[in-house]
Amino acid sequence: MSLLTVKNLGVTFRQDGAEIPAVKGVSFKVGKGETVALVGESGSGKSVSALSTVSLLPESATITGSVTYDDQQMVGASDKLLRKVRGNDISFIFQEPMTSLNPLHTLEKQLRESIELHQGLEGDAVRKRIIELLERVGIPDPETRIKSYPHQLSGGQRQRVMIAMALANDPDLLIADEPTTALDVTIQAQILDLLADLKASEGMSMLFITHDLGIVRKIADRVYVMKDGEIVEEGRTEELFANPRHPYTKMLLSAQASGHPEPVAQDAPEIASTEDLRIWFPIQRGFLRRTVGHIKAVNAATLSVRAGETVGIVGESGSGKTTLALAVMRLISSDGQIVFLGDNIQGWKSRELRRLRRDMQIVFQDPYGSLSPRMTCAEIITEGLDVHGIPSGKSREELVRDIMIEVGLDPTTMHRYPHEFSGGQRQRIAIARAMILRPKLLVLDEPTSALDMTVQQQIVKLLRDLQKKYGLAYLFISHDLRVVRALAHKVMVMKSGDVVEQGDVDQVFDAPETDYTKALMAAAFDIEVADGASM
Amino acid sequence: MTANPDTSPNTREPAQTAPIPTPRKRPFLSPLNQRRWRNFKRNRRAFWSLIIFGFIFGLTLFAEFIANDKPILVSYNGKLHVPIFQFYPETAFGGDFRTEAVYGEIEVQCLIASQGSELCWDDPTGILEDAQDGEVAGEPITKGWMLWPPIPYSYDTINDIGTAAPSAPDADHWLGTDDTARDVLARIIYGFRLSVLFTIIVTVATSLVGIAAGAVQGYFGGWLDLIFQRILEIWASTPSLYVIIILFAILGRSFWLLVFVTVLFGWPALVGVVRAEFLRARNFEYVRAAKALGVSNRTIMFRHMLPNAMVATLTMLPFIITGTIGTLAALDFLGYGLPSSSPSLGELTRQAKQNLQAPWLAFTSFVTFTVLLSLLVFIFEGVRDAFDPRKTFA
Amino acid sequence: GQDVTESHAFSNFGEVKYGPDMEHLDYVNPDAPKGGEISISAQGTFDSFNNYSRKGVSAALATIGSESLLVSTLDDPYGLYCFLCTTMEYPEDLKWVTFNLRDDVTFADGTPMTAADVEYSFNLFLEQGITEYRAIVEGFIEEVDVIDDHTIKFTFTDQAPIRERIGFAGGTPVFSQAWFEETGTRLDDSSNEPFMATGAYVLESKDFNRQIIYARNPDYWGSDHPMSIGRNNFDHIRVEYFADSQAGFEAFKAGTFTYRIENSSLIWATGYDFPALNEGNVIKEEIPDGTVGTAQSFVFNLDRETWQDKRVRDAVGMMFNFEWSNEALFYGLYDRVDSFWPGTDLAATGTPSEGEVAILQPLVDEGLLDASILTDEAVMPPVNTAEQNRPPRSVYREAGRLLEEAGWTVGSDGLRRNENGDLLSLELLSYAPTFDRILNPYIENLRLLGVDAELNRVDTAQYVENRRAGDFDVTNHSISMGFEPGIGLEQWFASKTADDSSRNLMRLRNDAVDRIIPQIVASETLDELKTRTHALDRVLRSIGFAVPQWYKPTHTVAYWDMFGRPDEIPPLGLGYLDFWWYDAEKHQALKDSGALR
Amino acid sequence: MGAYILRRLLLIIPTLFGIMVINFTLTQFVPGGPIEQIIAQIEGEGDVFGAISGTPGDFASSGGGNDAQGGEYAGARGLPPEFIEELEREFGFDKPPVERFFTMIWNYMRLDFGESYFRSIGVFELVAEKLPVSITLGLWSTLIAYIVSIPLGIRKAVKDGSRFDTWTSGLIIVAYAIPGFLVAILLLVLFAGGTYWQIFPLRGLTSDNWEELSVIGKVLDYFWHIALPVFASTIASFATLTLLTKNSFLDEIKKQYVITARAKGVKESRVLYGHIFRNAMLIVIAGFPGLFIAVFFGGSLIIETIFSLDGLGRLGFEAAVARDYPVIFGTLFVFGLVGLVIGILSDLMYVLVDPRIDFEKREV
Ligand SMILES: Nc1ncnc2c1ncn2[C@@H]1O[C@H](COP(=O)(O)OP(=O)(O)OP(=O)(O)O)[C@@H](O)[C@H]1O
Ligand SMILES: Nc1ncnc2c1ncn2[C@@H]1O[C@H](COP(=O)(O)OP(=O)(O)OP(=O)(O)O)[C@@H](O)[C@H]1O
Ligand SMILES: [Mg+2]
Ligand SMILES: [Mg+2]
Repeated sequence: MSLLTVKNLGVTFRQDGAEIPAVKGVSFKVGKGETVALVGESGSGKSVSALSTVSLLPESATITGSVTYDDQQMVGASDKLLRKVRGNDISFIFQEPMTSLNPLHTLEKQLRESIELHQGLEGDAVRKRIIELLERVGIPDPETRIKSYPHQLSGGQRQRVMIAMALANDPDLLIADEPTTALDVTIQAQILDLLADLKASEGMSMLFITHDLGIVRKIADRVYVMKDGEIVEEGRTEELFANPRHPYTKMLLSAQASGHPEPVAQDAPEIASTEDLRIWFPIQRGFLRRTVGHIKAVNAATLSVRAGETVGIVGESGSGKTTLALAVMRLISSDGQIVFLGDNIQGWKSRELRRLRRDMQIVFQDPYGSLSPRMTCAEIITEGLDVHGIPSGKSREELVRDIMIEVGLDPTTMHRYPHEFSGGQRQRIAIARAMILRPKLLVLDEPTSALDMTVQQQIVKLLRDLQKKYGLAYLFISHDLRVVRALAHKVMVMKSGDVVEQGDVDQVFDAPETDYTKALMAAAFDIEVADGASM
Repeated sequence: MTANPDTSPNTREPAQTAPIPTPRKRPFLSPLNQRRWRNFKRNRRAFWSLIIFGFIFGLTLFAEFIANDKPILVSYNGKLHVPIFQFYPETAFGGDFRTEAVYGEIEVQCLIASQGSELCWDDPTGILEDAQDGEVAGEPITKGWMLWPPIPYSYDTINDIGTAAPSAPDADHWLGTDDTARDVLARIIYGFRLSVLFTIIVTVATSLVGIAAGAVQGYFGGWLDLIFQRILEIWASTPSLYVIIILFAILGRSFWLLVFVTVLFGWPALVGVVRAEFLRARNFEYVRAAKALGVSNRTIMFRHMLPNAMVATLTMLPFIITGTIGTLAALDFLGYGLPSSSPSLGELTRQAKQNLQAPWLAFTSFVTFTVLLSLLVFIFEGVRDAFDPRKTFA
Repeated sequence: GQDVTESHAFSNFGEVKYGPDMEHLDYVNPDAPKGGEISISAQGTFDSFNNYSRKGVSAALATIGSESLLVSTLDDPYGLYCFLCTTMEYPEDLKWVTFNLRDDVTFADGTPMTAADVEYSFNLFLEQGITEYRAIVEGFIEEVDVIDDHTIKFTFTDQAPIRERIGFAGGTPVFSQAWFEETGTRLDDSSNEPFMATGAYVLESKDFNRQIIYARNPDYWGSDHPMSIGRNNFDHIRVEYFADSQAGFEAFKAGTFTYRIENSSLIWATGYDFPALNEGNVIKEEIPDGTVGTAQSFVFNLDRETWQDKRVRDAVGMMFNFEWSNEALFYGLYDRVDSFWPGTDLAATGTPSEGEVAILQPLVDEGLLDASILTDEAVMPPVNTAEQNRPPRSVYREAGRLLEEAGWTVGSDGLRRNENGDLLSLELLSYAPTFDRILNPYIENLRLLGVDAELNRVDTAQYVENRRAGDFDVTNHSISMGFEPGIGLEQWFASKTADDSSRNLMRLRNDAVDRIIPQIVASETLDELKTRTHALDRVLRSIGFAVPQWYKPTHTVAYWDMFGRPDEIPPLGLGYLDFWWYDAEKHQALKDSGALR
Repeated sequence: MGAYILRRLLLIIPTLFGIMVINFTLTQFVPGGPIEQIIAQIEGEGDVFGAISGTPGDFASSGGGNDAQGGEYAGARGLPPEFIEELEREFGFDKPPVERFFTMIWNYMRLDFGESYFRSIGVFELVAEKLPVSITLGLWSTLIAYIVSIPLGIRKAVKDGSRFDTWTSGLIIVAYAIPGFLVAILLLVLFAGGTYWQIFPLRGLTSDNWEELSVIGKVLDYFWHIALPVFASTIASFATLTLLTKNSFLDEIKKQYVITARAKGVKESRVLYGHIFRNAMLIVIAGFPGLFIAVFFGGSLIIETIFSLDGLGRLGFEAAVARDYPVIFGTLFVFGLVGLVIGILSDLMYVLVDPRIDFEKREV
């Protein structure tokens, strides 16, 4: 007997007068205690299908077809019923954890609300439960962290808060939309274990949307493959992996970040370097916001990147990768030396920096947040050109079209607003925005986390091509070690603000020195082994 | 791994969307603004409000042709005269005053009709009738005529109403007259124009200054904010009434002076709101992203932050506009406004209060205010919607 | 060596109306019933009961409880009668005056009044009175002697104007010295209660900015005084405060207070249409007012060259259409001001009488006046049409002719300039927004004449400053004369005050006027006074420094039908708080019908 | 933050000084001063409220109503020049402005705010005297405005574009468009006057017999009195707040975190008030401290006048027009000080509402 049955679901968006179909007659089922994976192309309608199950789509969406949960029709159901089901029976983990938390509520408040709402706990009991939950999802030092606001957390930490929130009420059905994209492999493994535990102990069902086929293979009972708003193939995990029928599935399964970067020229000039870069965030308490301590996000980071070189930064979630990247870009204040193109730019005025910006670009970890909500895709992409001048030869429109095609976006959507895209599409807009300037240094903060394998491969190829062509230097932050391996010349491993290991990619991957790196590699390896069959 | 992942997005849904807008012909509005304009139009209420407002305001721009105590065209002695634009002494029509002809006067009307017949002094009414057939007292004349505006009174015409002012609406004065025997409709027409112009100028100026000041303070913070805020505080506790009195005493009462003073004291109103929004928005990720792009501070403020910090401002705007009319009205009410002969809505409300026995005054001012305000509120609602990326219309 | 007169009354011109053995005033009803309450309203606020200080806003009727040695009556503008005194003694040259005080006068607290109190009060005003009072009268008095408990003598300096001496000495209110000393009250500070005095009414209760009730003192010493018979009839006088005139009127309609003196022509003409009035419960009356009307006028600033030409002034004057204004703006309620003593027998009429000629002839001979004044009728304001604001063509022709003569010709823009090319511009200075509706039509008319006229309305303080500085062309001026013109005329019309007087706003410097004023001051008989005043009025009007406006010759009152009054109201006052009385039956009827609560 | 607050507190001193300098300088240039005001009063032209309270000037010169008044006393004899000199001495205008200014500042530093030129009452007492009226009007009308506007605005945001939205918009706009004093005067005539329904009292805050009333009676009496003025001063205030609330909500209501909240199964009202409110209403919430003083020290000149209430609105206008400088400076000083402190509080509120906010300089 199935818990969630989706029949012939169709979703269209009204947008500027036109009706845009996003999901076209999708049917799938999630049985009790079953884990179902929804995989597919980025922008194929996975998130939309998931959201439509409990009517969480924006008003501009029209839903047709039927969704039954526990024999209750959810399409067009009353608010009361939906409310009862949401959060309690069906829990959600959203794709973009960075923007899905209420920015003005502390962690405690966000979690407390769910718990109080559905469990009737009160006071200290709630607090205990919150801390327990945070511990289980691997947030270090939950007692102090509980008072933090979302913007004070790293991407992975936010995602884990999201997960904790979803699990707080022991839901019957967990709909997880790419729940582990921002997590390093060790934590990812911990979370997957936790989910497996819950599944075993509470009989929780799961609808799992992901691009990570390794995870699918590890936890899913059945798999649906989506493309262009339709389900093109479904089947039991092993069967499907073993013998995919639809060409897209085949392509998806075979896609794999692979290859190796071009070696860097011996005389390649150094583009950027840092020395003993330190970023500490003050912990402020009370009405007067007295500083009671510091979160040591980055201690003494020293790195160097040359033209045509990619430095991968990997490490535990919350270890300071993003912070370091932002500091290198001079977007947050830091102590220590930052050299860019030979100048120590630490302490430069923003006006002076502006000149350099053309040559240093960043793709943010939170693509949604980094796109101005009232600007269209085209505007966002061309803005850099406006600032730094358009290369002659092509019109602006053409440039936008080209770059959109390059990153795998449909150029007809260029006049849409950011919220009208899927998570992966937004990520590609952010990449396009940075790439169109052909900067000398590009910082990429988890640029492929929301992309399916095929697109991911395309992006990797693009990055590599551009690097070859223009000698770009990349700082590449990722949890996906395979991509790092495929792209990076050097790797830097971070843990709790410290750089624990640094070196050539092969050396670090093949012969890690520190325990942490070893553990990290092992965790990655572990999964690798599990799906090694297809390799 | 398939051969060409590059093309896969392109092969998707090929029929679903319109062809890519070709860059050949640059449209007048950018595609985004076209989208906004379409959104605006789809809000029927806002769209119609804009049309009505435009119509009314456009009409009042030609107030001189709608309500005037001078004719639009005069034909005298076969020649055309345009009194609205030009000064004609009475002598130009065969009269004896070298001051401006009073076209409403029966003698002058007679003179014009009868090609300046001397007989007009004795029996203007009779000669006026006599002249209709093209001759006066047997002698042929070039018959003259006058083309009057639909309302033959200007805002400052003192009318002969036969009773005590204010007089009730009647066939001659559709909205009655005010307490100085001036036609209320004419005053409303001119008053609407005056108020709206005043308001538009003041609002544009105050919003520009206020938003810019608030934006700069909120965006940069630090000492700039600290010092600027203090200056604002000092400014805010300056009694505007005194400044008005001083300036009036030195420069005399005038429209532009009042505009100046209102702007002078009006702009801090928006500063606080905009500053707060900017203090908040400057921490947003997309602002950081813009910075990373190397966008200049000014552009960040106005392209990225302002549209997102505009809710309050945009909501406030219709009220700032009507508030400005209100300020003008209040100043008139207290006697520190425009000269009392000016057609001001404030003066009308003051009269309404003073003359409760003449409800048409209160009614007229109330209806005028309501119409004006509703139109503005609806228009700005539409503007807000047009700029709201998430707003969709069926 | 001089004859000393002892008398119960005094008049500068000999005769007084009431003899020493009068029984009661002619205009009162000696049998008027006592009792009941009359209530009136006041606008604004109050925070003090001291009417004699600049500090604080004084309450309405704050001085109702105070009396002075001498009183005047409402039917005799010239007589002063002993009230707190039995008689007064004075020599022929009025060098001094002695008052023989009554011995039965008591203050409201029961203590007797003595000459010491009179002296104390008098000095109080000299020491603590407001500046403008002190500055003038300080030099008038040589000494004050308390001869005994009930006799007091005032000796005047020579500079004290003869005709004002006795009134000045006997007119000061008398307060209790003991009370002042006990309470430490000062005359130049605000006070929370009325000063202890001898009058018939005392403060019963007060509620700041809301209400005041005065009650009749049952032990009033003067109940049987002939001057008091038939007066002070109400047991209570209540004053209700309203900040807004409309609110006040509404309260009257609702019966919150019962007696209203209407001061708005608009309300008088249009507002009196409410149930209580229509059912006859409220009476609305116009009662003739015999006082000297205020000669409210537009006056020219004669210091400015433009306005020194009488032709220009006359032409500007013709443009004011009183007839239309009265019809269209005032509901026809006003009379035209045609003299500086409008509505009285002090106004000059027709051609000059013999007496007048006698005064004017020498001035004509000296060339100070035009001979035509001896034969022409007294100047009357031009009459316009009531049909339209714009004066008839004939008036325009005449005014235009005068201006052309004076050298102001119309240019191609329809405005007048003189040969130097200066525009004939006129700035009308005003402070009252309510006047705009009257001034704007006038301005319109002037503009049609080719005068570049403009209304400049400023706030009061600025208005006074501009006026004092002579910074105006024309402004509004309330010229108010009395029945007994005297030295005060100098403040209004004499050359010597032209430079800084708040009264001689027009900056009148006219030798003929300067010569007539002393004659008026020196008048010894009433006839003399009148003739000379006629002559002055005639001369002033012929100068044409003012465009006369209007005055109201009646009292406009409305009251709930519960009061009685004598059929004849005396010319000099309405006396509604004084000799009107309360009619209990009518009041009961109103209550019974539910009209009043 | 602590340093910031300290900086702000210290800056109060120069700011206040600046306020006083500007205003003092200004008054040096205003045409006409208290002396002119006194002259005007003496000459019978001193009614500074003519324009508002509507004393129609045209009958004023009739000699009717001043029986038993000491009319002869003041100014009946014209004003001699000595008089003006003496007044100048009295007001201290014979001293040079700079000296006067520093005397004033010195006095203020000792918390001596002087007395009104025209009343022997200290500035503080004067303000205290007017406070009950101002607080009553301010408190109730703001309270009502907020209680009505915020839920209404939220509801309108939720039902954006519906019939409900349209007609409520119409209603609040109409309410806003009627000039407040017209409402006031109409209410007065209709419900308190003698022509129509005499339901409410005409003036004041309490009845004459307030002292004798029971507690409930007192409360009832109070509300009975303030009903009309509060209504008149509230009616226009719904529009801005409601629409501000609505639009701010519209901006937030579709954001991702709202969907999160919904996904938790949170009740709609909690979504609106618990989640969106704080995000949407930064300005409104942070405006509370400012509002607070507006409530206490605000005044509505015209409404106060019409309902014969004696509040700060009238005081301020009267003082300005009458050139009562001690009152003007004193109130400016006191309100200025309070305003500055409230300004600090309101900035702290920002931080409290949105912890991401700081006031630091942004250069990096
Ligand atoms: N509000 C909207 N208006 C218009 N189109 C939308 C809107 N939201 C999503 N879409 C479109 O619907 C399609 C499906 O989006 P959805 O978010 O479900 O993709 P997805 O499968 O989750 O992709 P990803 O893996 O990148 O998250 C996309 O093409 C997207 O552009
Ligand atoms: N504004 C801030 N205030 C306080 N602490 C912060 C702030 N930003 C980040 N931190 C903390 O600094 C540490 C490093 O965060 P950072 O975002 O650099 O991690 P990360 O390595 O990018 O992690 P992830 O892989 O999860 O994105 C985290 O513990 C985070 O909580
Ligand atoms: Mg998605
Ligand atoms: Mg990160």
